[in-house]
Amino acid sequence: MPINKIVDSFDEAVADIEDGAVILVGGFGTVVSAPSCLLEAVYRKGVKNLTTVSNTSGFGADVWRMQGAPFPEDMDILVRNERIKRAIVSAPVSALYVNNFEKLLRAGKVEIEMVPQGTLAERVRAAKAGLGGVYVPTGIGTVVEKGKEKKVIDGREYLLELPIKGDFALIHAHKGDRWGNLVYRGTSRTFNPTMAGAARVTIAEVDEIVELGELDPEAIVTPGVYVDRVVARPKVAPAQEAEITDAQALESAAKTRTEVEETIRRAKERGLRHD
Amino acid sequence: MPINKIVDSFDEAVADIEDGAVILVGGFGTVVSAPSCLLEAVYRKGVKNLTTVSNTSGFGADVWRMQGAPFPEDMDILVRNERIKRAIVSAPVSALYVNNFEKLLRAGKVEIEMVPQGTLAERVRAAKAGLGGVYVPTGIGTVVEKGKEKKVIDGREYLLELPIKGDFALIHAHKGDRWGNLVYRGTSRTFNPTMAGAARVTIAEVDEIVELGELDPEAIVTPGVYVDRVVARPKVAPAQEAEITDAQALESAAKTRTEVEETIRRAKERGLRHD
Amino acid sequence: MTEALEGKGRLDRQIVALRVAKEFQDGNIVNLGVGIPMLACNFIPAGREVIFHSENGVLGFGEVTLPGEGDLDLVNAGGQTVHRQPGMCFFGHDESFAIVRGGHLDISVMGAYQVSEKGDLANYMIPERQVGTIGGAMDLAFGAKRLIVAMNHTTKNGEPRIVKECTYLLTAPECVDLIVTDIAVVEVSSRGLVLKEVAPGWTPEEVQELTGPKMIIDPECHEIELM
Amino acid sequence: MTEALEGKGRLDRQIVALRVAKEFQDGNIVNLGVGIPMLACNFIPAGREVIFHSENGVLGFGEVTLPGEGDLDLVNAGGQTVHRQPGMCFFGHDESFAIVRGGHLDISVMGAYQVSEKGDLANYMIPERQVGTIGGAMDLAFGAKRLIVAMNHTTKNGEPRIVKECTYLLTAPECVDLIVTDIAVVEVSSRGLVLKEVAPGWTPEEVQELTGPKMIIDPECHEIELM
Repeated sequence: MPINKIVDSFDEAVADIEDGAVILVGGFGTVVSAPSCLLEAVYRKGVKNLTTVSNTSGFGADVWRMQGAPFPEDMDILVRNERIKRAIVSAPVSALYVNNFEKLLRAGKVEIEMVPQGTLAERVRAAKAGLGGVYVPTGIGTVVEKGKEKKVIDGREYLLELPIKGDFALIHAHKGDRWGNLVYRGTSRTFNPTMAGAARVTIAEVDEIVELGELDPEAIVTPGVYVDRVVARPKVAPAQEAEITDAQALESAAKTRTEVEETIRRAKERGLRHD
Repeated sequence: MPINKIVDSFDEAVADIEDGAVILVGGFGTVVSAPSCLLEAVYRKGVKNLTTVSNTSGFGADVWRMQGAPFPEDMDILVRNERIKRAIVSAPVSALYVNNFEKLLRAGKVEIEMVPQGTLAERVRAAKAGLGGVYVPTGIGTVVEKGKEKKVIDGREYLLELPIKGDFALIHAHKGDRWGNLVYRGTSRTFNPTMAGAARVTIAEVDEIVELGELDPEAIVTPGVYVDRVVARPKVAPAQEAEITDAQALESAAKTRTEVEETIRRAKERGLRHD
Repeated sequence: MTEALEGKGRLDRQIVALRVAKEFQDGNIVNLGVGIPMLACNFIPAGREVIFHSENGVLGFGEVTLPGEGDLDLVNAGGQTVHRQPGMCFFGHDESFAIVRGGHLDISVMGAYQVSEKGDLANYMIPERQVGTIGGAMDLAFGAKRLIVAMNHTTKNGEPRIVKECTYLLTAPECVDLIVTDIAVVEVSSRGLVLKEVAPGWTPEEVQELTGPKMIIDPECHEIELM
Repeated sequence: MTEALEGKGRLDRQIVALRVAKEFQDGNIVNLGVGIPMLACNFIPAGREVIFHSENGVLGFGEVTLPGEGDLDLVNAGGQTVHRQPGMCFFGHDESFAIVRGGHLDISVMGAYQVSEKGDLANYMIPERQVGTIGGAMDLAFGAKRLIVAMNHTTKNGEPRIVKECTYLLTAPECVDLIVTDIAVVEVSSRGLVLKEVAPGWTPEEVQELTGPKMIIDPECHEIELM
C-alpha cells in the first residue's frame, strides 16, 4: 500500500496527545513560523499538565491579528489557558511588556527551565541523532551551569547538556508530501526542522500538500523519515475575531514600527539606503 | 569591496598547506563526490606527513578512468605517494581487493585511527559547531571503546567522542558563488557539507561558479560562512591517460557489474522490476 | 561437514536477497549494506511501498540501474547507480547518521562473517587479512530497530558462521534479529536461535549440522519460498 | 550624577547604531541583537560588503523594510521584515547555532544592562522585574570572535551601566570587546577600559563621571563622528 502520512484534520492529528505529554513546538517566535492550528487543536482537546519545549512562550493572537495573520495562535494559547506544567524555553518573557507567561510565573502556576537558544537546539538535535549528550561552552560562569557536570576538554571548560526528547513534536512547514518530506519558507524554518524527528511522533502542519515527487530532492529540508503525520491548513483563512485586547503588546509593536521608519529616514539622509 | 572567495587555480587554493597539516577530505568513496583536483594539487605541492580525515582511503584513478571519470583522482593519490602519516578513516580497506592503503599499513608506513562512519561525521560536526565532545552509543562492547571515557546516561552506555578539527577542509560541490554558498548534486553531497567549516580554512572545488543570487536561498546546503575559497574545475576535462594498471580493482568492479545484470534479470523474471 | 552436505544445492545470492526482501513491510525505512543486502532493493514484494536509506545521504531511491546507464551522482552505499524516484531526497553525512543512530531506520540489512547465538555481530575485520573496514556498519548495528544479516551459512572451508561465541572482533554485541543464509532463515530470540525456514531439499537436522550452537526448531519450520 | 550632566545632549538610538556599523569591516559576518543593534543593518559604511547573520536561520539579508511592506517569512531576530538580497540563504536552528557556537561570526552586537571592567556581560535578567530571557545572547556572547555592546551609558536613574563588577546575573564572563553608548565608545582591553571616543559636547572627564570603574583615556580619544 502507498505510504500515506496525510491526516485530514488537526483534531485527528493530535488525538493521541494525553495529559502530561512532552511537546516540542517548532518555530521561532513569529506566528508564521509556528504550528498555529496544531496548537489550537491541542488546546481544544483539553489536555493539561504539559511539558512544552519551545523558543518563546508566545506573543498571543492579538499581536498577530494586528499584522493580519490568518492563523494567529501561538504558544500563548497553551500559556494563557494554563495547560503547561513545565516549560523548557529559551526566551520566555519580553523586555518590552509583561506577557502571559510572566504572569503565570509570578503566580507560581508554571515551572520553567530556561535554556540558551543554541543549547536548546543542540539538545533537541541530540535526541533526534541518538546522542547521549553534548558538551557545550555556553553558560560556563553563569547560572546556566548550576547542577551540570563540567569538563575541561582541550583546555576549555564545557557543560554536559542532555538530550530533550519529546512525546510529540508539532512543527510548521511550507509544503509537505505523503512521505512526510518537508520544505519551509524563509526565516520560518528555524526550530521546525530541528524538532522534526526528535519526538516519538512528529506532526507537521503545512501550508500546502503536494504530490510525491513535486519537491526538489536537492531542496527537501526535512526527510520524510522524521515525520509521522502531515496535515494541511485550510485554503481559506478562518474568520478573524476583530477584538484586540492586549493593549501593552500592541503599544510595544507600534513603538518598534515608529523606530524602523525613523531609522530608514536617517539612513536615506546619509545616502546609506538602497531602496 | 565585494566579498570574493573565488580563487583562480587549484595550486593557488592549496598554496598555504604545509607539511604535517590536518586535512579533512570530503566525499564518500566515489570519485564524483571527491575534491579530485584539490587532492592532485596537494600532491603536486609535495607536502608530506599529513594527517588526513576521510571516509575511505580511495580506490585509485584507474578504477575511475574505467568509468570515464574526467577527474579521476581520489584519496589514493596521497596514499600511493606516501604523503600520509596518520589517517583517521572509516572505511580504509576493501573486502574485495588489497588496496594501496592496506599495503602501506602492512608495511608500517602509515598510522591509522579507524572511526565508525557516523561517529566520524559527528566528530567533524562537533568541531564545526563548537562542541567539546559528544556521547555516542556506537562502539560500546567493541574495540572502538578502547581508551575512551564511558558514561551511563538515562540507563544506556555511551562513549565520549572528541571533535576532529582540520587545518584545511577540501570539499567538492556542484555549484558555488563568490560568498562561498554551495549546492551539491545527489549522493555526492555526503561528507562535503559536514566537513565545510570544520577546519581553519575550507576550500571548495566546484563544477561551476555562478553569480551571487543564482542559487536558490531555500536550497543552499552550505552557507558561505563555512567556506573560505572556491575554485572551479576546468570546463574541458583533462586528457585521460589510457593505461589502466590495477587489475585487481578492475576485476572486482567487473564482478559487481555482472551481478547487477543477473539481479535485474531475476527481478524481471518475477515481475518485480519497473524498468 | 559431511561430504553429503557439502555437495547439496544452496540458494544463490539473488535468492537470498529475494528472501530478505520479503521481510520489508509496507512503509518500512530500510538500509541495505554492501553485497547481498543491496540486491534486495530489486525484490520489494509486489504492492508494498518501502523507502530505502543509504548511508551516503539518500532516502527513497529506486532499483539499481543497468551498469553504465545510471547517474554517477545517484549511487547506493556500494557505488552502484540507482534509479531516481519520486519522494527521494538527499542530505549530508551528519544527517544521514543522525537518521541511523537516532533509531529512525526500521530495518538494516548487512552481511557478516559471524553471528553468535546471542546475536553478536562480527562483520568488519576481514578474517584472512587481519585488517578491516568499520564503515557505517557499527552505527547501523547500534541504531536500527531490526537488524537482518544476509550471509552464507558456512565459510568456504565449511565452518559454521553461526557460532556460540564470535571469534572475530565484534561490530556490535547482541544486535542481530534475523539471519538469512543460503540454506536457512534463523531468528535470534531470547530463548536462543530459532530455525524458521530451510532451503528446498534441506532438513532442519542438516542445517543444524552446519550451525555452531544448538537451535530450537520452530514447530512451523518450513521451506523457504522462492517466489 | 550632577545635574549639569543630566541635561546634556546624548546620541539617539539611530546614531548609536550608525556608530556601531562603522565597526563592520569588509566581508565581516555580523549578528545583530534585538534593539539598537538591529538598526545597524541600515548603516553599513558605503563601499563595504557585510553579511548579516540572524539567529532565526538566515545569512545575508538586507536592510529592514518599511513596516507592512515586507514578507513575514523574512524577518530578523526582532521580527522586523528585511529585504531579500542575492547570496542570502536559510537554515534551521541547529545549523544557525553551529555557526554561532562554532566561532564562525566575526562580530556580534547586542544590548546590555551592565558591562563590567573585565568585559563581563549582563543583559538577560530584566532588573526591575527579576525575570529574564536568555534567548540567543549566551551563545552569541560565548561564540562570536568580537562582541560589541550597544547601550545607554547610564540607567534611567543615572546609574552607570559600565561597572566594576556586574550586580545583575551574567550572560557571559569576560566577553565584551567594545562598548558603544549614547555618550562614548569604550574598549575593553587587558589593561582595563579605554575611552576611545566621546559624543559631541562631552569631555572625557564628564564621561568618566558617569562610568563606574576608572578608564584609561586613549591619547587619541576624539569626538564620535556622526556621518
